[in-house]
Amino acid sequence: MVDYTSNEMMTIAAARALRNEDVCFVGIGAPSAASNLARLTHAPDITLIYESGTIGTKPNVLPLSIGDGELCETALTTVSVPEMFRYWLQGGRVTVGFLGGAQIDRYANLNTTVVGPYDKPKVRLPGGGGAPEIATSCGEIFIIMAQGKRSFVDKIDFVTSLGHGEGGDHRSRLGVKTKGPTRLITDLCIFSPDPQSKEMIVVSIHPGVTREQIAEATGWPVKFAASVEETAAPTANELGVLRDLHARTKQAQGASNA
Amino acid sequence: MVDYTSNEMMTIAAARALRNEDVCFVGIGAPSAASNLARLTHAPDITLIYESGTIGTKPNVLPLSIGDGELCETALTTVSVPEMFRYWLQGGRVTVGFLGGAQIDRYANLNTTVVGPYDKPKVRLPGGGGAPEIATSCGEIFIIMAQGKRSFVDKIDFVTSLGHGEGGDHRSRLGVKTKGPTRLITDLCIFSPDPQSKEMIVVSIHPGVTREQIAEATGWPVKFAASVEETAAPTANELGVLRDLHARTKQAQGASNA
Amino acid sequence: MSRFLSLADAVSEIVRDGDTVAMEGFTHLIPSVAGHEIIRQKRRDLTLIRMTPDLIYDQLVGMGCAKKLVFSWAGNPGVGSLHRVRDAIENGWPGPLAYEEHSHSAMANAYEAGAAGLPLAVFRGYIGADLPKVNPNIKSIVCPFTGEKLAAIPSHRPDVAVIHALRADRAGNVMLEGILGVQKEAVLASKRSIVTVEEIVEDFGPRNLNAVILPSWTVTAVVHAPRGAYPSYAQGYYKRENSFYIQWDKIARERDTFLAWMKTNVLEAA
Amino acid sequence: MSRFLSLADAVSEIVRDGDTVAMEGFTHLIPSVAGHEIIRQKRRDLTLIRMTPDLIYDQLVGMGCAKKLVFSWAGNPGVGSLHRVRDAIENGWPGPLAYEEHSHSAMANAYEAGAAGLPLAVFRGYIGADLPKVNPNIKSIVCPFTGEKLAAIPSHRPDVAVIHALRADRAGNVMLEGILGVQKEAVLASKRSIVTVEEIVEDFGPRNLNAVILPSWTVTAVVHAPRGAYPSYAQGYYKRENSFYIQWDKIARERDTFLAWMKTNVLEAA
Repeated sequence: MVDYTSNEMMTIAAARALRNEDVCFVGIGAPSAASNLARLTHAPDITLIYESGTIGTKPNVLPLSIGDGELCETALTTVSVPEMFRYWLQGGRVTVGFLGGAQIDRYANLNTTVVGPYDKPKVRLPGGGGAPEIATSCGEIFIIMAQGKRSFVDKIDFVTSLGHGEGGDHRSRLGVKTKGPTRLITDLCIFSPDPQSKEMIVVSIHPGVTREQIAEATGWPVKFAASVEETAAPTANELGVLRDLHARTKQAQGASNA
Repeated sequence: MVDYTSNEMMTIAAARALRNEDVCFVGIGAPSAASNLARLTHAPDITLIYESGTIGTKPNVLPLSIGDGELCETALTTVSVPEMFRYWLQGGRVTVGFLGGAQIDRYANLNTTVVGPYDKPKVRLPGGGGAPEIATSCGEIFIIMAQGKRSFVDKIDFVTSLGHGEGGDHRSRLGVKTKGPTRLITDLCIFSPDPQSKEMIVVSIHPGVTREQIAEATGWPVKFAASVEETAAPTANELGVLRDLHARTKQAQGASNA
Repeated sequence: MSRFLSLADAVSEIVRDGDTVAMEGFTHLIPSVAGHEIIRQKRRDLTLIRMTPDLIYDQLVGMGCAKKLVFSWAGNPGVGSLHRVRDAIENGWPGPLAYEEHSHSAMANAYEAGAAGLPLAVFRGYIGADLPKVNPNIKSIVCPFTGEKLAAIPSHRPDVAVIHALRADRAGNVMLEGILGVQKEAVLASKRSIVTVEEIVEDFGPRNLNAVILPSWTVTAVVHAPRGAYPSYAQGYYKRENSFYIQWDKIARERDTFLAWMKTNVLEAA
Repeated sequence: MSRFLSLADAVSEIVRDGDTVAMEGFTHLIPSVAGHEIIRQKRRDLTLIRMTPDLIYDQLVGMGCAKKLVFSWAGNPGVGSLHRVRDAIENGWPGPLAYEEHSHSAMANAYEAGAAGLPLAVFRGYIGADLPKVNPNIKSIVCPFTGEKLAAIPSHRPDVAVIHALRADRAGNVMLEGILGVQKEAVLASKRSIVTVEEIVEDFGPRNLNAVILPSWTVTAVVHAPRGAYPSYAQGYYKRENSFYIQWDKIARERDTFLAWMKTNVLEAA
């Protein structure tokens, strides 16, 4: 077996969840790595959309920003940002949206706005960006977040974007027709919503991780599904492609002054 | 003096009303001839916009339709029709809009929808097209119509587009901030709204036309301004440019099969 | 992903009796041959949406395919009336034709709102006009910030959009250029779509980074139909046959000349 | 008609203390040198609108030009925080900074609505989110056809838009290509505008018929400013200096390193 980091496992687990026919609204960082990994392995026809307006983009290196020239040059076409949010996101054309955040609760509601009170912030975070509408417009949401007690909290300070709200049928009571977070992929495991309560419960544990480690890293009493799988370890091919992608990216960013 | 038709006089009078700095929303027929005549004579920098989305178009021949290829090929750029109506017309960027119709009343309200009752039409006309919003979004409106009792009527069957409504401050009572019809140019004369009542009154009479002829051709008791001018006869240059334009157009349309 | 189909298969599979169909193209790129195929396949009870019904809907209405017309300007551009549409409205021939009438601005906004997944279009329109008195689908909303009353109409959400475009690539992506009309919006607002194209190319090659392209996965079927817009035009391929628009006035004026022309040029010309 | 002005003259004439200013550019074509000139000319009490405040607003805020920020994502993309914006919000340095926060979708719609001359933007947004609880400018309307409640916010109608574009022609028309962001909308929504450009060309030459062009008469001033977007980029001219974004994190983290950098690189570098 090949050696890998927990971060690589997280990215690879997220990539695997994507299907060849998906239309994916990608964010910077782990989502970008995961969706391009999917494109370069099992899902060559996947459509990647970045909120800067690029549609069907096939970057050779990972972008640092959501609007790097690489995304535009390799795209099928690029539309204005109002069109992106109106026709493409709100229009219901995106099957999977990626989100992450500084804080998450058991119903996968996310906070990227503020730690502490909104008017007197302890830490002012960047804010929602596209998240509030990504959360409700995409067919389903995949969340990628490294796990830890400071981020996996009992109660988030601010609901930047809706997950399953207070659980149960809360989304549909709010008139939302999309599924919301169906997967929460961490460096330790994979969560999915309980069909009834919609609480995120552990359905798959990454190789070598224990239930205690997961409980330890979760700020609420974490639940496990009746039958929990072991996540398949990264294959040599997955790791190779991911590492090549990161190496190309590093080289290109070092060379961006040229 | 050169010989000319009353139709040529009408087109030329309309062209003269346009300024070099105008942004003009052009319709097919007389408005198109008038605004291109202006562009080819005293207003070389005038911006012509057609509702098909062409901005800053400089056709060499007059289009038969609102979306002839000639309009697009000679334009600065061409936008989608939703953008045309949202950003350019509703956005308040057009200084002059042209309208015409099957029926007009003394307040320059226009009917291009129906003769007879709406539900049981005697004659079903093409309908409003862009007119309802052109009438209220453009800085001012120029109307070009050949005069006659069947079209200049006491009461129109249907208000397709607002002129001065019931007169007086009716437009501003409706919340409309634009001027509405400031000129009605016919084959006999030019009308402008009375500053108070907003009834269209004759301010200029084309050479050789009598007040009786005008009264005869108007379905309401027509009023004349305190001082009525005589419209300057077409110059040889105006006529030459207009006739060349029509000749080129005729030739091109005969040859459009090629 | 779009599929490449024959015109007959595309219409047969995608357009159904009773559907709401938007066949768009603003003077440019009117999907004429697709209209002919719908006539040949004898679709009935269609609700036909189109800003400018033009010859294509004059033919569909005259051949009895439509039960309702939603439009904003029903004329033969630069020529005069659409005689078959008028005959249906004024005399109920070949059958009664319901109609819902809007302004261009309203129609364009309704497509835009449909593409944007919204239930309504909001715009500043119809002020002082009579259309809201006769069209119950024209309502209003009040701006909660300024108190201004704005026009509101339902967005267009057709069952099927039919458009003609310049090119498709081998992956089934579709490119438009020139006068764009509301075609992109019509496809994005619809559940299903047929796009006829002048040409199928290996790939689009070097192009403006903001070229107007409908990705393959937004289109149901792509049909290779050269001269598919005639007598309308395809930018860079052929010009508008203005003389045919003038001829059509004579052909369509009477029922029998119309029917004879359709028999020879459409029904028997597959 | 736009006029060709020097950057100093354009800012001096067009940007006034107390103005609401939208400097846009979505990663691509950020009007960096125009921002520097506003700092040099010591504009005060600006209300700064921008989807992604980025380095440009970190600098304007840190130099005390702003009284209020309207935004949707205030970070250094791919790097981390905007330290000067945070210092202003969290500690009131160099002065208190009011802020109004939206989502990207809301901001994009607000520019679109501003360009369209509407008082409000209507969209499906903020469902289940907390922002409407803290931003009184987020309201709603009810669709009169479906009963659906939709989000409504005031449209953006800035006093001034400042953008960077690729090219202007001699007539003062302006062309953009690549990632377009909300720049066209920002200019069309504003009362006045400054467009800095990489290059002034005799004319645009052969081009896509739907090229993104702002006609001369929609722009107040055009300024020739090569590399005017740096460290952002201009498609076809130079690349984004990603390494500078990473360096900025260190420069802006402390007040004194920030002030020293601004002194050397902006104030004394006209």
